[in-house]
Amino acid sequence: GSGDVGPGSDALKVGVFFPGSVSDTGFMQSGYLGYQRLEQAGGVELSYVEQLEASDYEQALVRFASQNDLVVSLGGQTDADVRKVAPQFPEVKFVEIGGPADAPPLPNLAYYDPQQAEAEFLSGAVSATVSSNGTVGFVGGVELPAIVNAAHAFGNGARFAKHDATVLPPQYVGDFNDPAKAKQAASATYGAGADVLGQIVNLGKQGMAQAAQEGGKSMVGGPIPGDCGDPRFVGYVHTDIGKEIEYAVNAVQSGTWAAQQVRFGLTSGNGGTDFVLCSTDPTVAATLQRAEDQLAAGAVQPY
Amino acid sequence: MGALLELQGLGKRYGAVGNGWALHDVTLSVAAGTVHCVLGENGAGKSTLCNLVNGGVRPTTGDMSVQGTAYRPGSPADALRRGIAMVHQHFSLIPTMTVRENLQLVRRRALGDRLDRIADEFGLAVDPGRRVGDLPVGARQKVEIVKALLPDPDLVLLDEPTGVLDVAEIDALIGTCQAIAGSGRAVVLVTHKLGEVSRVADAATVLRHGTVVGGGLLSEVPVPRLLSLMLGRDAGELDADAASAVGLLPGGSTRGRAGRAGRAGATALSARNVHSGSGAETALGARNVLSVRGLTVHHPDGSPAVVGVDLDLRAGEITGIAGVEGNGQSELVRVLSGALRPTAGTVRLGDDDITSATPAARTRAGLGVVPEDRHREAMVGELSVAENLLLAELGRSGGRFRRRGMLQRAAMDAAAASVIEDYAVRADGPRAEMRSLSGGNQQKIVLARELAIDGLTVLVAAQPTRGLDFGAVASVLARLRGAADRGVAVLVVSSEVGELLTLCDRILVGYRGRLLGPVETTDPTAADRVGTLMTGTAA
Amino acid sequence: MTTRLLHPATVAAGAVVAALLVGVLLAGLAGADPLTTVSALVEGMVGTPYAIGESLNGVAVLMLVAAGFVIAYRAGLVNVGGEGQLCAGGIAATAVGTGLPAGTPAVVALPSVLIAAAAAGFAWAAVPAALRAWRGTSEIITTLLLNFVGLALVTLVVHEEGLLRQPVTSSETLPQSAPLVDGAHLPSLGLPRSPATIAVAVAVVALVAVGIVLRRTGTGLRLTALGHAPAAAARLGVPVARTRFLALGGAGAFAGVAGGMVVATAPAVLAEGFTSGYGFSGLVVGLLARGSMTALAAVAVLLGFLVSGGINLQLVAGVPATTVSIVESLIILFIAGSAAWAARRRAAARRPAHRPAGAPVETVGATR
Amino acid sequence: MTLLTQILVSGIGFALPLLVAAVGELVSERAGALNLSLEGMMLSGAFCAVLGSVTTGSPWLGAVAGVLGGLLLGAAQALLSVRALADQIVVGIAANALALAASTFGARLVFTGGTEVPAFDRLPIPVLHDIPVLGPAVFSQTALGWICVLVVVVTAVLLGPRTGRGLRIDATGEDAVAADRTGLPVRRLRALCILLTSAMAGLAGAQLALSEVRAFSDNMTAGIGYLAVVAVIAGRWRAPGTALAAVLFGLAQALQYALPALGVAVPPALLTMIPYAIAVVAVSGLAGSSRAPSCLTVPFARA
Ligand SMILES: Nc1ncnc2c1ncn2[C@@H]1O[C@H](COP(=O)(O)OP(=O)(O)OP(=O)(O)O)[C@@H](O)[C@H]1O
Ligand SMILES: Nc1ncnc2c1ncn2[C@@H]1O[C@H](COP(=O)(O)OP(=O)(O)OP(=O)(O)O)[C@@H](O)[C@H]1O
Ligand SMILES: [Mg+2]
Ligand SMILES: [Mg+2]
Repeated sequence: GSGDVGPGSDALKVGVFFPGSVSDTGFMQSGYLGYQRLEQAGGVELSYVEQLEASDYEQALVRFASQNDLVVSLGGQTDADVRKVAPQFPEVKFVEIGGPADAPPLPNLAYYDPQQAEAEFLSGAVSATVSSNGTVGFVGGVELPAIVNAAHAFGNGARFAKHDATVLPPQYVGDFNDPAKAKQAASATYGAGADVLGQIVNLGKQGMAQAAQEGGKSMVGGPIPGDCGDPRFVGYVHTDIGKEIEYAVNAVQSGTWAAQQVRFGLTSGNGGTDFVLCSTDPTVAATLQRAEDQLAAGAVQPY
Repeated sequence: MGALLELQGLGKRYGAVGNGWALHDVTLSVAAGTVHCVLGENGAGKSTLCNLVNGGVRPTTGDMSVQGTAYRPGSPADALRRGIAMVHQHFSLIPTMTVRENLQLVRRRALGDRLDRIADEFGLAVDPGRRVGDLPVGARQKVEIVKALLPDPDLVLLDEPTGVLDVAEIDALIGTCQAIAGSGRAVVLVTHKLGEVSRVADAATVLRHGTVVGGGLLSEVPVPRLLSLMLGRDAGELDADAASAVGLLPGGSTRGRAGRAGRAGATALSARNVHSGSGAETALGARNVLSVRGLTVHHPDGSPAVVGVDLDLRAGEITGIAGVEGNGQSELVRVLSGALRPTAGTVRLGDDDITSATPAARTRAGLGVVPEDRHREAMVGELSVAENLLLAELGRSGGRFRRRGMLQRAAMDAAAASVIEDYAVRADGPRAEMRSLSGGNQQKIVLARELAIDGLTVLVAAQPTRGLDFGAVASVLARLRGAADRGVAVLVVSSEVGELLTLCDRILVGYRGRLLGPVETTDPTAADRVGTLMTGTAA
Repeated sequence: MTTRLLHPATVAAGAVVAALLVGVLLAGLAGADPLTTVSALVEGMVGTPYAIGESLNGVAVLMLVAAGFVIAYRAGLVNVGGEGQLCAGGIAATAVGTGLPAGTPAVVALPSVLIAAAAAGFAWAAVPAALRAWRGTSEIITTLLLNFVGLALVTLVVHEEGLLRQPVTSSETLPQSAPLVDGAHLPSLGLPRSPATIAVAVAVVALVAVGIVLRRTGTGLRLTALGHAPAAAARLGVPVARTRFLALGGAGAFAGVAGGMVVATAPAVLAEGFTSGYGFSGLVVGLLARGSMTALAAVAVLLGFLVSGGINLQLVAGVPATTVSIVESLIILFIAGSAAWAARRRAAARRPAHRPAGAPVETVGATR
Repeated sequence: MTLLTQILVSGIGFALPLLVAAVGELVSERAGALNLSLEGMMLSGAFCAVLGSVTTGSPWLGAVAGVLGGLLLGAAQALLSVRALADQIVVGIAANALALAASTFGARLVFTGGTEVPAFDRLPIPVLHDIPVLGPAVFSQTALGWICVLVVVVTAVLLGPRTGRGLRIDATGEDAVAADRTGLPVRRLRALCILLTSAMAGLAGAQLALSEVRAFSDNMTAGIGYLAVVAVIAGRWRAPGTALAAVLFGLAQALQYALPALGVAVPPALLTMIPYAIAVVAVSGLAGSSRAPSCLTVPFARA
């Protein structure tokens, strides 16, 4: 337990469940960054659990629910357990981040949907623009709905920027955190002609970056923005999962929490999606801006 | 010559067995240039003694010294470094490797030269290209000895090496021992056979129940005295079976069962031989209970092991199969026991074809088998004596040792205890682990089990007395004879011709996968005829 | 050193305490004080009926896998394939449990699901079992290999629509199965505020039954004989190949049922990772128990309850998840290492005191 | 680079660490010791290699640290399974869990932020490197990669089944009791083999981390260690077969990611099963004969 609030105070008690590792350089870590910001800000009593086997999800959720006012669970893999536990604790508010975007909320369960697809649309647009041969590709961790949609969005973004862009079929590594395989997947896609890759993998990124280095190619980083000094990266998508945890806490504190599907991203006004461009080429910046505007306006659909 | 090996108050204690001392306060000295025999009944502690000296087992008490300096081997490797090599009866060649590879494990440099020298010096030649697993037992034993000699040891320990050898091979071995001793080294030879002792030993030590009961230079302690020491009683009481078993009366003085039957009751051990008589035998003998036709078996490598063998066993008759090991006898027995599928041929028990029956079905049909490889095929060392005796019976429905599916331990113990008493088995009770018994006692249990099979009509016993002391040998032979007297057809496979001559009605000889003979044991020239057949002279 | 101090239970307890001490030390490194660490651990393990019930469900799975393991182990076979057999059981249970009509009563649904799971576990183990029984192929190797195939198979069936993936209604449909019909869900044991299901009862019954069969019946004796001396067992009437096949298949069936039970426990869907490493943990439990059913239950309870304790350690004391798994693996290593060591010391302790100094001790020849 | 070259390059890149670990494991298995802990040894090697490289600034010292990291776990495996007679499989499984947890723990302590990892660069062999297709794949390895190749060849030759050492190792694994009676130091031999295996696994981890991925990430071996054990089995306990299996597995994996680029869609899970299925067939005797060393996993103690 942490936060500078002593037990027994009437501060909001929040439990955050990361089924994966909070140092995965991806989805979970992005969420954990938000957790740490909340910790620094103070005023809430926070606790978290990370890295459990599937059979223990339920137990973790129940423990959170019996000690907190708000339980935030990350990742669609916890959906079945969250939907089971939430009804048993009607007075506790639940938020599931990254669950199915079409799942009906329960009276005390809200779904927050990080629009990774929107970010990948931007990523695709940037990739196609900086690509010297107009061929781009995408590497995803596991064939989950959110990732598949993001892969589509990446392709749509590429074609949005360059209508004749060649978008190679997406690669799914089968594991978000396997750098050796991710390197192979990236190498294969580079080998098939792509010179810029989009991605949603976590620790696998290390391998992809290595493939880019060896092939003299480039890629898009993210979801946590990194260093633009690294020539392999044309930019970083910034999907801020932490922002959604902060949003949940704020919503409960301010009494605006509602059991609903909440979208984060360009179209929602809730923010959480962004693109950090490393290229200084004004045409790239212009294309990115155009893509952002069109998305926000609803003129194009990411997928 | 000075003492090569000296043992001072050496003792080894195992937690579970009796008072626990397998060997107690043994003081002993082996001089260079001698062959030193270690004698004793089964379980007397001979192997333990060898293993202590060889570093395979650590002593509980006592000290050892080699050539005057303290010797405390932690492993066989240590022993080798101090110039001590051992030939074990089992498990020390890698069966999947060739002879050469096995020998290379000990020595690589100039192996060929060394082998040539060993062949010259000790008359031991081996075929380095053969896979050890494919060699007959006698040949393996030879490889073992060559392997022990490779590092040029000062002392060679031979733990019952003669059990699996034929007469000629034993002669060769004795020559080898003498050659080793003659070269200034020493041999410790464990054996049950006093005949061998008198031929080869310079000195002997007799163990009883783990302690030294006597011994010394053979010039001072003559062989009959050794015998009394082993027995713990006067050698004059020794009966003929036992005498032949220890190699004192080669070939047996009384030939054949007919001759033996005449003396029925003359010794305590054959007292069970009650209703025997040639008349009864002939009447029963008319009936063939087991017949084998055209039996052919191949080795895994495709070479033939048994070739078109026919065999008939008659009720109440004891048939022996003699022969040098590796002439198909083992395979024949394994086919009869159901452990091996023949390539061709049939086995009929009474009216039933049992060629492909399971061992369980054979047992039900009244066929008992005492397998050759006791440790692997005849007993489960980790189970108790009672369990080893009664396991097969539990399989049959409604055995008296099960109630509502549960084992009745008390009943099992009672049944086993009576067998233990009946057969005079030295064991820590029915629940003692089978492996804690000495070889002879294990063999008695196996025999008891097979003899107790319901409706036993045929008993096949392979090397039933191998490695047993003479007390045990006599008892085993008496049991076999008793079975025949009850009308069981008995087949005994043995490399001890003397034993077969005294035990059997007729003897067949295994030669290159065929059975030659038969030789009637009542025939005065039987011993010679068997000997001739063993060398392959067709009958 | 007295024999009592070397009793397996004492030694195991010592190993656990030692590992926990390391854990407290590591937790201290991460900034948690020892008292909080220990109280959080204990509170997490047995603090609430909920935690106990949840742990018991895990324990039940471990016990089932381990009990099956022990059966095969008695026959001289090492079943490393629990994970794959759990997968097979889970897949079969899902296939049946999602295929039944919605209103199927529990008396029909539950047995069908569990029997399907057992059959699938058996069938999955039957491949290595048959290879072992009739071709002599090492079952350690084949069962190990089939784990990876089983895990991949689960991935396959939950990703492919034609197989067990729930109906794909939108691009948001998760790659997992539809829930099993209500009747197929494992009923609760009925303890107040406890999620413990009848899996616990089933596991206890299975454990007792296996214990009785192995120790008090002819079947157990035959398995033991086979395990120690196959050729002699054949002589004693044991049908060797068939018994081996059934023993390993039986181990698979136990693991299969365990897999079925995992799936049939709410939320009752099949998803990637549902085995949660129970197959490997079950093997560890089976091996550490060294043939004793009491030890088996104790080790299963220990490992099962540690999970809850670990979660609470993270929650209350802020101890990293990694520390918890470090402690768990150390416990296993310490028990495994000290058990054999203690067995040797026990043998030595029975010897007279005047053993020559420095003379090491023997063990009774250990084979697998 | 053509797609074919790309497949070869990334297949061999993946195969090399696999090969080193597998050939090392082969030595132990021939001596009768099964190291399921190979995975943990590799991971520990990778972690220590990166740690060493980062702290000393020298990838060479990093590689040495990697070997030591592997040895650390090897010493535990040897101590427990050879000396204390603990079950090899239990020790292997627990050691893997330990290595995973400890390296993750360690990585969070020491690798915070995007630390630059001094790593190895490719050293193409002049001329040979220019051979079409094969050249870039085979004749362009890092210095550490060349050392790996050297170690594999030296191990396979010096400990081959025809050499004196090889014979002793085989004897120990085939019949430990007989080997002991022959005067071979069975336990010492086994312990040494395990240590050699672990050193090679550590080297494999270092190669993976310092040549392939050039970074450490949690659980970065992600099953390569198990795959190496499988390669030994599929290779039927002989070095050439093991090497062939390792290369095949690497290439198959690379091919898996090349297929989508070629427009072939096969469920990745199906492809994942392939190496294991091959290994099952290889040991089953359905195609030719093969036998594990008789004493594999059987501990040795004198009675
Ligand atoms: N490892 C052991 N554990 C317990 N008891 C043992 C062990 N080894 C031997 N013994 C016991 O020690 C005694 C001596 O055994 P040993 O093998 O030395 O006899 P032996 O004279 O060689 O007999 P045999 O002629 O049958 O080979 C026996 O009672 C045996 O049961
Ligand atoms: N682990 C054990 N527990 C109890 N008794 C044992 C054990 N191992 C061996 N024995 C006993 O020790 C004796 C010797 O065993 P074994 O059959 O190996 O002797 P051997 O054939 O004379 O020896 P070797 O093979 O060394 O020449 C046997 O009588 C057996 O009863
Ligand atoms: Mg002996
Ligand atoms: Mg003996």
